[in-house]
Amino acid sequence: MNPTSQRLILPLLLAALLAFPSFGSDFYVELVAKTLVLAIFAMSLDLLVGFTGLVSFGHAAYFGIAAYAVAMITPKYDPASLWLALPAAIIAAGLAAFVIGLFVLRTKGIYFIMVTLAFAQMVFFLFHDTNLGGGSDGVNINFKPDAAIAGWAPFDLNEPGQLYYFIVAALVAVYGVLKLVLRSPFGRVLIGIRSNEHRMLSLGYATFYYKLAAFTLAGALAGVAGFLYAVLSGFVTPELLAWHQSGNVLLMVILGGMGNLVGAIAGAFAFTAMQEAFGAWTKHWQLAMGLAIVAAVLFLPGGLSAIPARLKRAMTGEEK
Amino acid sequence: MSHATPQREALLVAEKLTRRFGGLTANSNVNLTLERGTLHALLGPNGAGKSTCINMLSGDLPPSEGRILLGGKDITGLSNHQRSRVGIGRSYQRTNIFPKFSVLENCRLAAQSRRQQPWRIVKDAVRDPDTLARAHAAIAEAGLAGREHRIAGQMSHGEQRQLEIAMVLATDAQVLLLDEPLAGMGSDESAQMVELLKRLRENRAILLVEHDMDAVFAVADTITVLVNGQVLESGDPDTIRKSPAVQQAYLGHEGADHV
Amino acid sequence: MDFYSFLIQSLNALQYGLLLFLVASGLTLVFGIMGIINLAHGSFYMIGAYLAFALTSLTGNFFVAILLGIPLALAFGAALEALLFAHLYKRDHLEQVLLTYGLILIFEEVRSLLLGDDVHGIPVPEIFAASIPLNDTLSYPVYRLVISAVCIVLAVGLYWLIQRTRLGMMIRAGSHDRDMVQSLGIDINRIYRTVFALGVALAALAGMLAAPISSVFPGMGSQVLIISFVIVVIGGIGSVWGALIAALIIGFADTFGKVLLPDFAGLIVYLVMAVVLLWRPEGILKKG
Amino acid sequence: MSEVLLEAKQLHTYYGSSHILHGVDFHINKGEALGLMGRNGMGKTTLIRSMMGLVKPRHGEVKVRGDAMTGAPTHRIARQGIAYVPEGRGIFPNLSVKENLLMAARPGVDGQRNWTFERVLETFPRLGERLTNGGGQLSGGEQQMLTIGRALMTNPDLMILDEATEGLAPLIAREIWRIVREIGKSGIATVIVDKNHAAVTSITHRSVILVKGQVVFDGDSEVLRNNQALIQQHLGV
Amino acid sequence: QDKVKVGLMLPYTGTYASLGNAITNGFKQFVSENGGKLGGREVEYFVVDDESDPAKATENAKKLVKRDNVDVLVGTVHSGVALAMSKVARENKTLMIVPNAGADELTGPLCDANLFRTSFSMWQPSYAMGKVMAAKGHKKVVTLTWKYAGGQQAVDGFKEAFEKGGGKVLKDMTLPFPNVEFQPFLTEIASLKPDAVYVFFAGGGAAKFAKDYAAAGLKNSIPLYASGFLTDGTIDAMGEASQGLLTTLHYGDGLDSARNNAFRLNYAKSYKAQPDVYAVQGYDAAQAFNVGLTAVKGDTSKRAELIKAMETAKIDSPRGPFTFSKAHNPVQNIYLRKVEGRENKVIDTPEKSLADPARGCKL
Ligand SMILES: Nc1ncnc2c1ncn2[C@@H]1O[C@H](COP(=O)(O)OP(=O)(O)OP(=O)(O)O)[C@@H](O)[C@H]1O
Ligand SMILES: Nc1ncnc2c1ncn2[C@@H]1O[C@H](COP(=O)(O)OP(=O)(O)OP(=O)(O)O)[C@@H](O)[C@H]1O
Ligand SMILES: [Mg+2]
Ligand SMILES: [Mg+2]
Repeated sequence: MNPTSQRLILPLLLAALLAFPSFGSDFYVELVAKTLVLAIFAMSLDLLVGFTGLVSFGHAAYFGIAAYAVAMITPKYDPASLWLALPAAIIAAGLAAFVIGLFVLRTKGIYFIMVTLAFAQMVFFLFHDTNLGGGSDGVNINFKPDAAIAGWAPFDLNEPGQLYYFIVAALVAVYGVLKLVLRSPFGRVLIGIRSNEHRMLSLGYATFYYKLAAFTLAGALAGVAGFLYAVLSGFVTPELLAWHQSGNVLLMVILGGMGNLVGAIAGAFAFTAMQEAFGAWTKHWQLAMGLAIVAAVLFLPGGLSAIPARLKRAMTGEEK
Repeated sequence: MSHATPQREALLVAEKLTRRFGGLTANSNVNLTLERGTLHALLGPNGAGKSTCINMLSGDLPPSEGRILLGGKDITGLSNHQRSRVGIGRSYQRTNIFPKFSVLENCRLAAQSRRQQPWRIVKDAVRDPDTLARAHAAIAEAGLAGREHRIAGQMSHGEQRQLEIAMVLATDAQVLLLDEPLAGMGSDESAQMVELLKRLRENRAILLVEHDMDAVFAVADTITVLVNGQVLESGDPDTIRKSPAVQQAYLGHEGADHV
Repeated sequence: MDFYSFLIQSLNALQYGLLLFLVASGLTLVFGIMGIINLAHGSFYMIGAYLAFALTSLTGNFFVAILLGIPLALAFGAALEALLFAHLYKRDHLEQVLLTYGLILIFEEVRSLLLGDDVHGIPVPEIFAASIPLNDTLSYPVYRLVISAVCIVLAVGLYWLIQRTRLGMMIRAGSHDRDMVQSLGIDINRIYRTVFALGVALAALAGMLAAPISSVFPGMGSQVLIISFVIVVIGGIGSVWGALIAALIIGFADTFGKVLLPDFAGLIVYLVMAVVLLWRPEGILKKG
Repeated sequence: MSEVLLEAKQLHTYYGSSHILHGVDFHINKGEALGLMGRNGMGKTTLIRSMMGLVKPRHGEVKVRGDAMTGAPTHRIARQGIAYVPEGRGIFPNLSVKENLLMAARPGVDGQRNWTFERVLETFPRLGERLTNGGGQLSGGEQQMLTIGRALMTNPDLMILDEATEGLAPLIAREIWRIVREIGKSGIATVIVDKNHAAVTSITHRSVILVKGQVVFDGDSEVLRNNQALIQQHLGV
Repeated sequence: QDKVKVGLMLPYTGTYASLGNAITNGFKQFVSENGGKLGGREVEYFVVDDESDPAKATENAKKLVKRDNVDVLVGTVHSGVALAMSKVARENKTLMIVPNAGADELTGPLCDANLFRTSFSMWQPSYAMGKVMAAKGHKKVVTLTWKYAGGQQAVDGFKEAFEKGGGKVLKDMTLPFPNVEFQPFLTEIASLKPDAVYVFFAGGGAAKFAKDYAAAGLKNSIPLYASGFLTDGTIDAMGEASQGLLTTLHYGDGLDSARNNAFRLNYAKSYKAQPDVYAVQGYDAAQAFNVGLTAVKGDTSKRAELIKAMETAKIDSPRGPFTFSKAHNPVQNIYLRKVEGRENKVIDTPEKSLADPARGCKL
């Protein structure tokens, strides 16, 4: 998507998101909210996959760790403070990413894909097989975090409408942070690493630390998504960290078109929309979804975010 | 060929560099001294170990033995990015650029490496006047002016070779290690490059690996000839040109023309 | 653990490792050599098992089923390559991931539509049905030994194909630079089609051979998928011996992990992978 | 002797929207040695890639031995006895030197097997010493020898050498010129792209100069060598 | 009157797909036997595939409860998913009927007025098995199951009765779900030499286990007992290895009663397949709901009366009549079954009207 059309389309999309609750039913508001959470998750992964060239197949670990952090911090019969739970979740996820990053970033390419998977699986089994977080049955979060500061509550996450806007705000914030990061010298280095890490090294960049910073940041942002997911669904299971989850978010990023934040958001929407539409339509929805994905790969190279450029080419009558 | 220099300060010194690959010794006991204001050419047949030598100096390969000093300080233990930061820049024999970026971005990244401020994430990278200026200057010097916005990977082979040089220039290194910078360049560009090299050596130390003898003899102050990883001979261009050993191992007989 | 049961457990580990190698062997070709990240590998394994089931019920003979199943799988693989994968080689590798993910969904559903969701079994063929007694209570099924033998034959065959034949050289060359291979007058498309078909057939063969001992059930593909990738990667991508060694390591880690550290059994395989890759970031045996 | 091996008529090639070749006519006869010259970025490589089927020309025609093969798959064109040594080498780093050579081995169009593994090693003894090394571990010049050797293993009737002497030591470069000449003598046609005009014009029969995707000179190499003004104008020395 | 909205949240893809289908078939069979109606109202189905994925459970349940506003939520097979569902149902005060998931908590600490179960609790069949094995004189036993809540609860129930009967468990072994490489455990069993083995497995893993057990030569030396899921729907896959296996469950194929025979005949006619325990549980879910709905003449707003009617009902199930316990779990017979041919033949009824202890339930 070229910058000018993005500048036009983005505010429109945001307006649509803001207006949506006035039209959609409760259920769809919640569904869109969930999709937005996944969009945040997908954007955080895109920072690694699309921009830094680090294909992480274990990104759900940080998402899940943040969700578990919320679950653990929330007392059984009381809400936790939002101002405690949110930073705690983000820090837990970021810290986990930092520590795991120290190890996994020593490998490259397909090996990197597999080591990230390995660490995520270890985290998965840690929650699944031990009683750390309720074992394979997961834990309920009985109360959503409380936004009160010294008795005054600016908003109430128990209100589905307010929770929705809270999530929209988070999406905008994460998008903004990523945009800033990507246009900064730091972000340029990441993009350079994706293109040719060896040359970055010989130009004098200590790429390991840049990658570690990106990995940690992506983990922390996945933590934002994990936090929101836990608050939204009120239920945390080890499945949140399973490799399917890592796979799904990776698929969203690829489907949307790697290296494009709006693409990641579009990927999240396309993915849930397909699940919803086909699920409502037929018992064999997975067949329909599979066919749709195969068709998308064959006929939409570069993912959804490549559509505008293709349209433009088609209109100006240029062939590839 | 020699030319007057204000100070002949030894910038980079390699002592007894040795590198083994399994049973093969690609460099053995190579001593080199690169002085500021001079251009030192490293010659040798294919597979003699010239690139290996550059790789050790640039930190891309650890030496098996020997040490490397920069301005008197031992830098043998520094990795390649650390060496770049202390002022050693290199170009590659096989083009090594960012193929998807524009020429400008390639050089801008190179220039940015001198002023890394990763924590300043609010700053817009492409708006840094200093870095930009340096990038543009490097592009112009390498003869790519006017092609700033071409995508590097979509340029011809020769143009990519020019970009390769522009990137080293943008890092503003004190020591330049150039691995066959002229390879693939046309005659015009080669001639320009020779001029550029003459200008560059004014206040830098340059190590040049090159098979283009016309160019080498036009710019080199000192020449070292490597054969089978060992220094065969080292001296000023005239001595080297006349050395029978060098002729036999590398140059072939002068006057055999180009054919 | 006394010495005797240690011995038997080692035998179990060895045998399990070999079985894992059997499943991973097709992946060594398709993923390790051709570089296609094929998530549908598990589905080909599942398809093989169901083929064996369907063909055995049809013909009444397991061996006939295998003889029929292999050409079917080859044809299926070739068709898939021609229709889908052939269009993707020049694209980002991750788009293959998306494609093969779609294929998993399709294969599972089609299987469910055609053959239902029931668990099926195939009897172990008569001549291999015996067991060798190990001690007074335990005996060892002959069929498992037969599978082990097949694995070893396959490993040798694959090694020979990849490392010693010109076809193998062309495949490896093609995974690096398709244009160059073509410029040498080699029809890389046909070679890739052949190899992909071979990979599918190997996965299917693994499914067919495993069917009598593992039974045939929905979701059996996804169970072996990740572990196969783990094996190919630990072994060092592109190395047949590496994969074999990795499969054995995983076999041992898993077997003894279950017995000695049951609480962490699930974690151990991945711990092994992480440790191996941190120790040797390119797998146990590198390319070549 | 004047049977046309490879021919391009009015080729127009684009990369995306940039128009690179503007109607190039080109041909090479059996047994002929031809120099293809031009400054950086003038379209030499693009012309070769278009004829090899590696990029599709948008207009124009490519004929091999008189048969139209525009847009035919590369391997079919190569199988007509055309060997291509690309610039930047294109060795397979994940194959050993020996494998790089063996994988390409093939009898020529007439079934001739003049070039064998042994003969290639004789020609490039340096390669013989590094047979088990990975292709990626070779020095730059060794890689260059390997690609030429590999092309010879296909027993071609036409060799296209794109910057074949780039990065070769003077002695070896001379050796390559000698081999090219020998190849020519044995009846193999050659298209040579090289920045060393003197060398190219002295060993080829005919020269072609490309400027901005158009042929500006097509004629006797002898003539070109003696016309310094022309060289100066189009190649810049 | 409007149609009554029935939400079916069951697995239609993945490992448990066949279970989800059987439950659906059973449910629909009752409805059609009942003239296409429940409580006198036409039925409209809302179906969601839960994929047995707990991570999606909350959202899927909300789909039915909030989007479709179903009158009753029926589901599901996977215990983890059922737990998440029950939370949504509780929060929204939706009537929910569990047609399979056996997690003890559903009718234990998490019991709820609006939550009924027409299947079993993990504890029930395994407790009965503990009693059976103790009675058979086995003293030392080894247990083996997948390491997840269902398996653990089954083993706990078994132990409770078995140890009460004077037996001793030598070793509890578990393997990660859904791992199916059993060989090391078989070796371990052979070296421990217990009098008998008790296991809990289901589906494809169950079939493989029975085959491996037989192939290792253990079947003839150490008797194998299990909860009935081991041999339900898997006999064909096990082949020879299944013959003679003893299991306990609240249903058996050959249960010879007029009610069961009629049910089986009808099912076979409609679906061209033999019904299994899952079909029965689905059938009974429809029956139970019908009882409640009929009592209020189809008026779902009279929730309290509807529940009251279900609580006091005697459900005429193909498995034999049952009532609901205080915690809304079936009080039912547990049968001892033996595999003969392709059937789970009922050979005994070790527990008559066994009620789950419902520990932790405050109803
Ligand atoms: N990574 C490696 N592993 C094994 N051998 C290597 C490796 N790198 C280089 N060599 C060998 O070391 C020798 C020296 O190589 P080097 O690249 O330094 O030569 P060079 O002098 O630069 O030659 P050229 O002029 O052809 O570029 C060569 O024979 C090469 O095959
Ligand atoms: N893949 C590509 N995409 C877009 N443009 C390209 C691509 N490859 C080459 N070009 C452009 O086409 C023009 C001709 O390139 P070509 O490689 O044919 O030149 P050349 O004559 O071989 O030059 P050199 O002597 O430098 O190798 C150049 O301007 C180059 O930038
Ligand atoms: Mg070199
Ligand atoms: Mg070129």
